[in-house]
Amino acid sequence: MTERSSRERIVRRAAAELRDGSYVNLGIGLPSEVADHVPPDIRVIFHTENGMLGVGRTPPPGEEDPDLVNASKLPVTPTEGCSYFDSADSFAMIRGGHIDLTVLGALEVDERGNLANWTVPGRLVKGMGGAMDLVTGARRVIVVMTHRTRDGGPKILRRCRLPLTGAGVVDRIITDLAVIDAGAGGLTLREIAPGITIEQVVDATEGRLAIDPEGVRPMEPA
Amino acid sequence: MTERSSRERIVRRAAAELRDGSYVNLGIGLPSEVADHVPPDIRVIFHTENGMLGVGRTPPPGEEDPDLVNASKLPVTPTEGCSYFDSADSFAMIRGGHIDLTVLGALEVDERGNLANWTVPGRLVKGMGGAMDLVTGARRVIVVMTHRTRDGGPKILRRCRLPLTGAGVVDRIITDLAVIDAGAGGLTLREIAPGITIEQVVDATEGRLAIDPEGVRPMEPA
Amino acid sequence: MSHKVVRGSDEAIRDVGEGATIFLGGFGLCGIPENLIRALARRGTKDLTLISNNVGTTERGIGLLLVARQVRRMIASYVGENELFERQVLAGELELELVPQGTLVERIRAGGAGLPAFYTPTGFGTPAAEGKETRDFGGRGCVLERALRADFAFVKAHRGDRDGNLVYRGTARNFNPIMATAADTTIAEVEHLVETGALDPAHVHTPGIYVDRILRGERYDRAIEQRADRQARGR
Amino acid sequence: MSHKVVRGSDEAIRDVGEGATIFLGGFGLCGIPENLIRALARRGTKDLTLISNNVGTTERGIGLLLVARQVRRMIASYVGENELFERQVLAGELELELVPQGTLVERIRAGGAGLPAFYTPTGFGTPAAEGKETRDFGGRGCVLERALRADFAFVKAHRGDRDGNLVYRGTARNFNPIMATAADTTIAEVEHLVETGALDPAHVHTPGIYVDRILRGERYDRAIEQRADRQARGR
Repeated sequence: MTERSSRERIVRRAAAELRDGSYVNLGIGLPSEVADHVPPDIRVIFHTENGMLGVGRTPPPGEEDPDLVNASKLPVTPTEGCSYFDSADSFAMIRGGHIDLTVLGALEVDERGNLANWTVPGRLVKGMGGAMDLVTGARRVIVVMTHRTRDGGPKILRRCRLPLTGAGVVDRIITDLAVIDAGAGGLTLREIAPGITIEQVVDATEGRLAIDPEGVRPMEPA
Repeated sequence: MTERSSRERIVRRAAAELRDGSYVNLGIGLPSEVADHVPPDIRVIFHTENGMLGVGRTPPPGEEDPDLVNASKLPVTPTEGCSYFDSADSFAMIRGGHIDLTVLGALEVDERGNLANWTVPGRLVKGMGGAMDLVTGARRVIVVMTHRTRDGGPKILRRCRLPLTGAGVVDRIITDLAVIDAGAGGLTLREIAPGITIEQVVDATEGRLAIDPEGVRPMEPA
Repeated sequence: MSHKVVRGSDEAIRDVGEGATIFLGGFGLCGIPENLIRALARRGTKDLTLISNNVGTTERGIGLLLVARQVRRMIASYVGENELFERQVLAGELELELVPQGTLVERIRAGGAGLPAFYTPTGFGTPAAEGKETRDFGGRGCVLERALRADFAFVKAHRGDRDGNLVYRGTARNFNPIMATAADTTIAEVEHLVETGALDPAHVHTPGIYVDRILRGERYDRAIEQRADRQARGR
Repeated sequence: MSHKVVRGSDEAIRDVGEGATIFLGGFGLCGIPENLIRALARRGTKDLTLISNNVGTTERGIGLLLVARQVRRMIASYVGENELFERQVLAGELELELVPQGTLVERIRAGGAGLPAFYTPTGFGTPAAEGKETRDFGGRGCVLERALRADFAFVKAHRGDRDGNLVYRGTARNFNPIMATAADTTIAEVEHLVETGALDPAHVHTPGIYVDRILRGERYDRAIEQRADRQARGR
């Protein structure tokens, strides 16, 4: 499977988590691509932590407005019913549990639902930005990432080795190989990608995986 | 001296405390009358804690707007440059030290600058409203009141007997008899009303009064 | 998203149960959710805990619920304008918790903003601090205050769209936008219900994310609680 | 009141001294007080502590002050877009304190709102909580965070009047209104300076009480930091 099709599988599966009328914050990079796959029959209101609800698409070249950007500093457009607010109000919204879902990338996730995605000691710290607030405050936290590192090492661990972004915050992990839920009972394998076996997922995962007692389903859309 | 002229003396003396360009919150009752005596050469911006800066005069009968009231629930008018905000922002403004001056009434004040003005135990508690926030947050707190109770008893005490509104919060007391400052060194008599002697003020005051070392001046405007 | 719009105030409060805790926006009679309050009086739901800056008058606002003895407990900052309320408190029929106004609204903001507690200098050394933890910050005594949340918030705005975005008018804003953030279910009544997209996004006071149900209020009395000339009161 | 209006950015920052602590509004390059920053670079004031969400790029915004080595210490939430900054931190020429974005803005709000400290769940169990008091609220670990104030706040708004009332545009609002509340001296630069009375009082974002000096900014680059197509970056 190409890297491109891996990414697309992850993003499309994550888009299937979107609910009509929900308020959603998408992280930088891979998570931001989820916005391009909103099912046609639902309406999702996107939040950006620099102070906007109802974030629209990227404007065409030449029509960018420097006063209208998202948290990646990329230009965006308004939508009907959108609103602007200051950073204190924006993070009150996040921390207060008003964002239904956040989708973020990760360097590591572990059996306790711990997440590490902001720093690698020894290299320069770039800062956590709003990630710690988002994983603490959003009602549902979904991590999207490749199942393994570029070197083939595991990213879903028994215990995170990198400094944490949040402790016990992850609800679901969506990778190119599987969908895994994190919760009080540890990690549970829910879905596997086409052509992948349970054994392959277990081998690629350091953290201990329970198998969904109702059976592991195929990951859709494939 | 009639009660009316006593009140007017207090109010006019308090109005002399107003500074050009300052932001001022006036309490209910006697303090609210200070707004009618702003010196003609200065501009004062009045704050009302229910959420407005730049409070204007009382509208003529029939022109009241039910969406435009002050903290006494009395109808007011807008002024040029006024603004509306919510109660959290209004009290952030108060508690954060942004209000230059508040003028309030009192039941008792004492040598430590303690103020009691919100409840008399045994009778029903009406509530402190915004008074505790105002005396804690305003940069300068001036109390305006008659020097004695209706029964002739002292209101400026060694220690307040009523439950406090704020501890060590009063900067200045303006009464029908005198102007007295409260500070780290206790109470200092600064000014006396026409026809009143220092002895009369001392007799009407339970708290110990130091005499202004630079001399007690006449209270003006008389 | 149009599922936020409800037909009227009775439908809007359909699931408010006995013993519910409710935030009620407004300052005095200014900016109160009067239609939702009347609906609650019609519904007759008992044993309520109400959190509101004031208690209204005997004839209007929360007073209606006091007359009908639907209230068990009240959290407010100032209750000095309602004689019936006074009698009910004195008779022990009603519990009252008084909170400094700035602390009350900040506790509600904290409830909506996911902050469990904060320190404030307000009320230190007064009865408002009794029974509470205190601590010195930079030589200044402060009180630890806890976040406040409710089952429902009833708020009133001037204009609102079908997504729940709200704009308030004048000083009718007051507690409304803060209470809207801190309840499990926020119900907004508006004088003018407009289509989504009709409000200027830079001037929305309450983003729709905070509003679960919105309705056009059936009737607005536009009452003024106090007048400079007390003779004219109670029109 | 017209004494709030100053002629230009150099006059506006006339009393910013060596070692000053300054809030700088903006998110990335969006809504930054670019004229005041350029004036500060011209003035050459050294040993500054800057508090801003980001550090700008090498060519724009705070980057100008980094190039001129005017900064001793930086408090920010994200600094990943500036290579010069990286080198200065690694060389030990610059101290860096990283704070979660929501905690950063809430600490500034607390500084402006007279609240010395608050508890937040953000960062509990992470390096952001290291060395800080923690406490359990309802089964949830929380961190005690302190208010943050500065000597100066430099903010940028779209429109402002002579009394200092400000209105922001789009997402250029961000940290600006909060920082305006929490400094000893707040200086606002605006694209359009209007007469008092020209702004709708219901839609003022920053009331003039928070603004000590206001000026029309000399020049606005209207730069966009990132583009979807990176080839187009840096126009």
